[in-house]
Amino acid sequence: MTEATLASAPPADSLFRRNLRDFRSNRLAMASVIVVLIFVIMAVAAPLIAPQDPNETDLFRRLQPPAWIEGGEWAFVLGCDGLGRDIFSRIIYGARISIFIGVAVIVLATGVGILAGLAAGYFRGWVDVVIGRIVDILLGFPYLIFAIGLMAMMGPGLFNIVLALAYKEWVIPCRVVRGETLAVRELEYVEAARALGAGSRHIMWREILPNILSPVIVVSTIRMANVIILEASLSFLGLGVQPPTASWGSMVSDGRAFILEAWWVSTFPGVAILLLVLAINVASQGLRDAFDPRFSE
Amino acid sequence: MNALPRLLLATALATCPGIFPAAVLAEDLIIGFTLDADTLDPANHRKRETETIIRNIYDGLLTRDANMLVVPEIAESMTQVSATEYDFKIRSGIKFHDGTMLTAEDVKFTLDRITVEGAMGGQTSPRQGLMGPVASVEVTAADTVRITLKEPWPILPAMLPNQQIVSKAYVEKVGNEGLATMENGTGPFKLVEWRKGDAVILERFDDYYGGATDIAPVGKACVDRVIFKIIPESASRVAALLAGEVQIINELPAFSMAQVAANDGTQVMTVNGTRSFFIAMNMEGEAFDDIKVRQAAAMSIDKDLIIDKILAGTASPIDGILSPDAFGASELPKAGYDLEKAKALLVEAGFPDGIDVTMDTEGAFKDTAEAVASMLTKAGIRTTVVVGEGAQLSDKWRTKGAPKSGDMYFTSWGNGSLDPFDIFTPTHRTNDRGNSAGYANPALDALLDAAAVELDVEKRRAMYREAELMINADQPYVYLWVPQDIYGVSKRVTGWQPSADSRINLHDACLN
Amino acid sequence: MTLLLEVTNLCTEFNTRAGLVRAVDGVSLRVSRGECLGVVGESGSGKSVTFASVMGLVRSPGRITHGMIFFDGRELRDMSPDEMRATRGRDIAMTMQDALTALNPALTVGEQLSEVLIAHDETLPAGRAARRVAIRDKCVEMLGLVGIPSPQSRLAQYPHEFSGGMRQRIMIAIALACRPKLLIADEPTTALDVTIQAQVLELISDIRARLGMAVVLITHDLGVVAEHCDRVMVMYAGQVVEEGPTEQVITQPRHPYTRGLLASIPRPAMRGQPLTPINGQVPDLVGLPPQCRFQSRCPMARPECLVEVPMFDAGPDRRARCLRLEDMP
Amino acid sequence: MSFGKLLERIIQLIPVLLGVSLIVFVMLALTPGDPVQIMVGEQSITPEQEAELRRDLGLDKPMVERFFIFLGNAAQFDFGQSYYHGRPVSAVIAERLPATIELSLVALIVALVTAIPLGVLAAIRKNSVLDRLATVGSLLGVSLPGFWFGILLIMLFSVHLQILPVSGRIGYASEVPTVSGFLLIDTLLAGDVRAFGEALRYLILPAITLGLPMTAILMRVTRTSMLEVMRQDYITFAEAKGLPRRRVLFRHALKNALIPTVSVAAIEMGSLLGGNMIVETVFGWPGLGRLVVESIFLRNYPLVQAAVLLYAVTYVLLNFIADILYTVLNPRVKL
Repeated sequence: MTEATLASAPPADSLFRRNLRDFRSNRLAMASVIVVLIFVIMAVAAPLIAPQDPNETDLFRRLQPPAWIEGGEWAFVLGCDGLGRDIFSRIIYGARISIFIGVAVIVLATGVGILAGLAAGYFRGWVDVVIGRIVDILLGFPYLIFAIGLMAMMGPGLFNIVLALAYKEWVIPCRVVRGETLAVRELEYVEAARALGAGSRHIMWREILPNILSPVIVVSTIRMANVIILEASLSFLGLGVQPPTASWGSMVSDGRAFILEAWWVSTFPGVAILLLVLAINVASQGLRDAFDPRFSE
Repeated sequence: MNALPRLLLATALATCPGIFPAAVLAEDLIIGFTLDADTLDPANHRKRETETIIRNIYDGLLTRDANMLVVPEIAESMTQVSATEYDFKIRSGIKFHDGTMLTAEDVKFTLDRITVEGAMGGQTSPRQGLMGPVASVEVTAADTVRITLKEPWPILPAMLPNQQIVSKAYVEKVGNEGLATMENGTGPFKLVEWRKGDAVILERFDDYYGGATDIAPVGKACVDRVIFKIIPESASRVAALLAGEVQIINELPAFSMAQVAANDGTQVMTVNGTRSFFIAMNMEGEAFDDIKVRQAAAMSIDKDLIIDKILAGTASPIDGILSPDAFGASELPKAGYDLEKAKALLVEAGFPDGIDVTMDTEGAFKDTAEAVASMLTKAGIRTTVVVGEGAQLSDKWRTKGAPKSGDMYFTSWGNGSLDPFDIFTPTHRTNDRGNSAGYANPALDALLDAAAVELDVEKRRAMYREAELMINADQPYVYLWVPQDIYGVSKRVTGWQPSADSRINLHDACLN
Repeated sequence: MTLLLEVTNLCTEFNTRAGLVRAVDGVSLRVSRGECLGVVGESGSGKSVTFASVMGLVRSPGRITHGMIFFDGRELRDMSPDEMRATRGRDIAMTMQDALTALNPALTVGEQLSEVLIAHDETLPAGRAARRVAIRDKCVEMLGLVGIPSPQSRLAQYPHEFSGGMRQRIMIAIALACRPKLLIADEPTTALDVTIQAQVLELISDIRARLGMAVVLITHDLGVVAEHCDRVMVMYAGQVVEEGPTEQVITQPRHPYTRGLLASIPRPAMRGQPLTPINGQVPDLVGLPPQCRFQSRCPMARPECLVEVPMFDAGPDRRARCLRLEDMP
Repeated sequence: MSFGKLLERIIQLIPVLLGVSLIVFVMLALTPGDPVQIMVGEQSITPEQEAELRRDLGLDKPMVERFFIFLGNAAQFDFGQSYYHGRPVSAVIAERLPATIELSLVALIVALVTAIPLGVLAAIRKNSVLDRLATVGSLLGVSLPGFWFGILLIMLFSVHLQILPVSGRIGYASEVPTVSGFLLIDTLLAGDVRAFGEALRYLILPAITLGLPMTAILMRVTRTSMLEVMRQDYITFAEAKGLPRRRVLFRHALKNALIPTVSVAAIEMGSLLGGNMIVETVFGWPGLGRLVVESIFLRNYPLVQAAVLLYAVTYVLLNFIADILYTVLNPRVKL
């Protein structure tokens, strides 16, 4: 930051910075952020980190136990699956799928949700009625069932999962944005901007949006955890990405056959899901406490 | 697990009234079974699991013994009158479960219902194809039924055990829909309750005529009740067997065999199956139209390794379409695992950098298909497994001559009759319904057509040998193996043997 | 008149994130039977916390650190929680500022009224049916007493179905249901329209006279005090700064803060004079040095005011916390 | 709540139900492939039959008209024939429904009876060990993938300890005549305590797995709203009235704190319904969820379509009931 911008910045302790400081001082939340970051790094740098090729089968290592159990070896820390593939490497590659889908769905849904929510809250009238109806209807579907229905009809595949989840997911940011917009649009500074002759687009993007972003971001992070579980659930049911691509949900599912002989096959991918989702949940709770204290406890 | 928490938990659960273990009635034989029946209508299904359940309720004209030998069941005897005419003398004194007597009319009604177009309320039985060229069924005497064929079809007797006899009066009373959930068979067990998706509960039919006289013992069933308990998850099925909740499980995974064998009260029983596994290579495609590429594929797959490691030795490798147990099967030249030669062949075929292909398969075979794919990949045939669903893949690959897309298809073809006609013709005759490779060889077609109607057994055997040699040379498919059916069985069960046609016939099973 | 409530040197502290706040700092007071004491002060002066302490309703993170609270001859602080419960509502009752928030929105008025009787009234008959009838009669009687028309039909209604004044009356009826010896009315009129304010105060005075109970009227409105209270106590920043008979305190305040308060409200007696607000703000109670708390805003403040100031006697039955007591006009 | 208002609310349901049906209709209509082939799947039908089916489905008619035909049929629970089962789709669904409803209800009850008391306890003992445990537990609960948790439970209780059955719903209870289809009720009607216990044994693990996320969320909501309510003036006033602690907590505080709990419970019913698919698959529970999953792989689309519609309509109606319950709990809100 240059000195000039420093000088023109609002009082050093802006709300955002104070919130950020609150968040940073929350140790548990920070630890969770680190866990999430580790997963992200794992996903991005998978080829560098993974000790083995995730799809390399070796039938001589079929159901090889984790390293610390007799018969295991450290090159295959968490053991091998039914085709002798390294579970640890597959978990690392699986993080790509989970995180990609989580991010893609949330970005897509939040984008659509913001547009629809802003339009509904700002213009009100028939726009609001139409969007509201669509939202009501989509809310009429239990989430997983809606996604399962869509996946059944569209067929499996990475892109289809993103679509199947985003079709319903946007409703959530949309409702948040609409509510916040309704509250904000009557506030003084918006009135002032309108009085000064600012156009609708300017008011929506420049005046309203920046002021409602916090709750949207908070909601989005919480939702991301949910989306990751949903993706894993779809993959578990065999409606997710196609093999041999490693996906945590399908790894758990594949391991089900071996629970009597090789507990590690489905246990470890499940632990990965739990860790990532838990970390996102804790971090987002910290975010909410810091940035949107209305909803915190 | 340490003993103390286990004890505490057990005590905690035991103290709640009625919560602790179900003492199963002594004479209940419970089968841990993969899939529920879709329907109980013997004419309206094409699923092995459904058939297994139905066969314990209904009997057929003919049946097979544990060694796959066809023997009379409801028929007392069978006479071949001419190349296209068969007479069946119906056993007397057979009662349906409702107490009415079975007549020749019932047999005719049953067979008509299967073979006549639209005979099931406008719908045609999905089992029609299993009856081949049946032209008509007539009652020629009070106790005799004649089946007339459009053309000679020597395997009619082998196919008849697939069809179960229903009561004409009953079907007319309850309708086709009624027959889907209710039964009135002549089999050793009658239906008590069908808890859909959960269990089929059967009890002994005390007026049973005794079943096929050629299969001892003749008489009513041994156990009081039989329960098919549906447990789709293989691990759950094994766990239920080990816990003593069930006495027989089907589709015991190969990797669980050791555990079941090691367990005190249980044993593993296997029987040679009749289903041949193979990989179809799309001969209309760019790469696999070249025999060198097809040979390269065949040589890059180490069948023995997969059989050893994944199937725990419970399969027989094949080099032609026929199971070693099938009629006409013979020793054939082996492609043999040879990675270097496979690579060389690929280079010779003009693919020095290898090829990228996909391999379609169903979820159930994902494991082995992926193992195969990784072997192909090592040879330069870089293979991605695409899991699809049965009917969809069937549409895609079994196009009956229409153009098809796709590179490879990991699939199988059942051959319950163990007669080559039932597997060789559909998978290899030009444009036939199971010819997923798109193989077209007029010489083979002629040979198969002739073999189908050849009545001289030895000539016929030689013809199939010749056909096997032809396809072994042309390699439209990579022929893989015929797996065994593996069952986990409680040592309390006696008198039961697994049957090669994958059906669980419980007439003779007893429980100690 | 005999003494009903005597509080001596009460201190109540709140352990907040910002630090330790002594919200009530050495408050002493007395209320005789049948008497009406007015307690005045700005918000945050500790007047509500003082009486919450008396009622035993100070919640975590607050706690009473020392002091004695004698009520009707018993030390309330020595009572067990159950004894305290039995005393609350029966002997000491309280009304709150806003009946809208003080009445439970999810329960009917009848239930909220009858539950006090069930909890405390030992004169109720034993039989179930008779008991129910007795409770109902009493509820009707109480609603009638506070001037709710056709009380029978309104027992089954919810608080939101009443007007603001009516709700206030209902709250008073609940507080008075067991004929307490002391009623603590915390800002009973703040939330109300002016016309209704008068009615409600009238009602309290009226009932007080009829039942012979003592009333503590917490308010920031000196006018209300002047009209209804026998004695008045002024609080500032957790301390009592002045107390005495109402008439005397109003006509002749002995503390600059009381004077400031009086000057900031319109009164008939001061007609024609300009209203003068008190400048400045109530000091932050965290880490307050031991000195006169009003000095930062006091027009009469001098350097010597920067010491801890005790209460001084300022005439018969009057006391004030000011070093310049004598300089007051 | 007057009858008129209730009627008004019911009328408001109509556009939502219509929209839900439209989406379900479009889902199948847009599935690539010939609808008749899709419906029939692997089974064979005669050309006449196929023509009749085309006529029934109105495939020759414009989309809009087809939608209304679909609606009309759906209103009569006519979803066509499930060719795999040789019976109408509605009959096949009806057979599986009691098992699913029983499991869902038990899971709901498990969730409510653990979440609410725990939430209340955590709130009134804020920052206690119990509160912290509850907070951690609820975080874990919402983060645990149900399919994995179910497998862990099976590994522990069924495989390792062998104290609970592995899969299914049947056991000794098979002796009991079917009246309601709910084994817990039927066994009691038959006076068979032992069969009841048996049915319960099969229910425990699936119900816990299914109810866990809901328990976690409801506990958190109850705790938060209880804390919020405990700060309210009416609680202070209730204390000032000298009411017994229990009455203050359960009558005054809990009744208000339950208002958000009910709303959230209604929304979470969605995860309960969706969770059925997972839990029934893991535990081999013979309900609708497993049937739907199996049908997807058989491409038995008419059944999938009908089931999705059924789940959605159930969910809408459950939310409607929750709305009504909400007004009962919260007299301030008028329908």
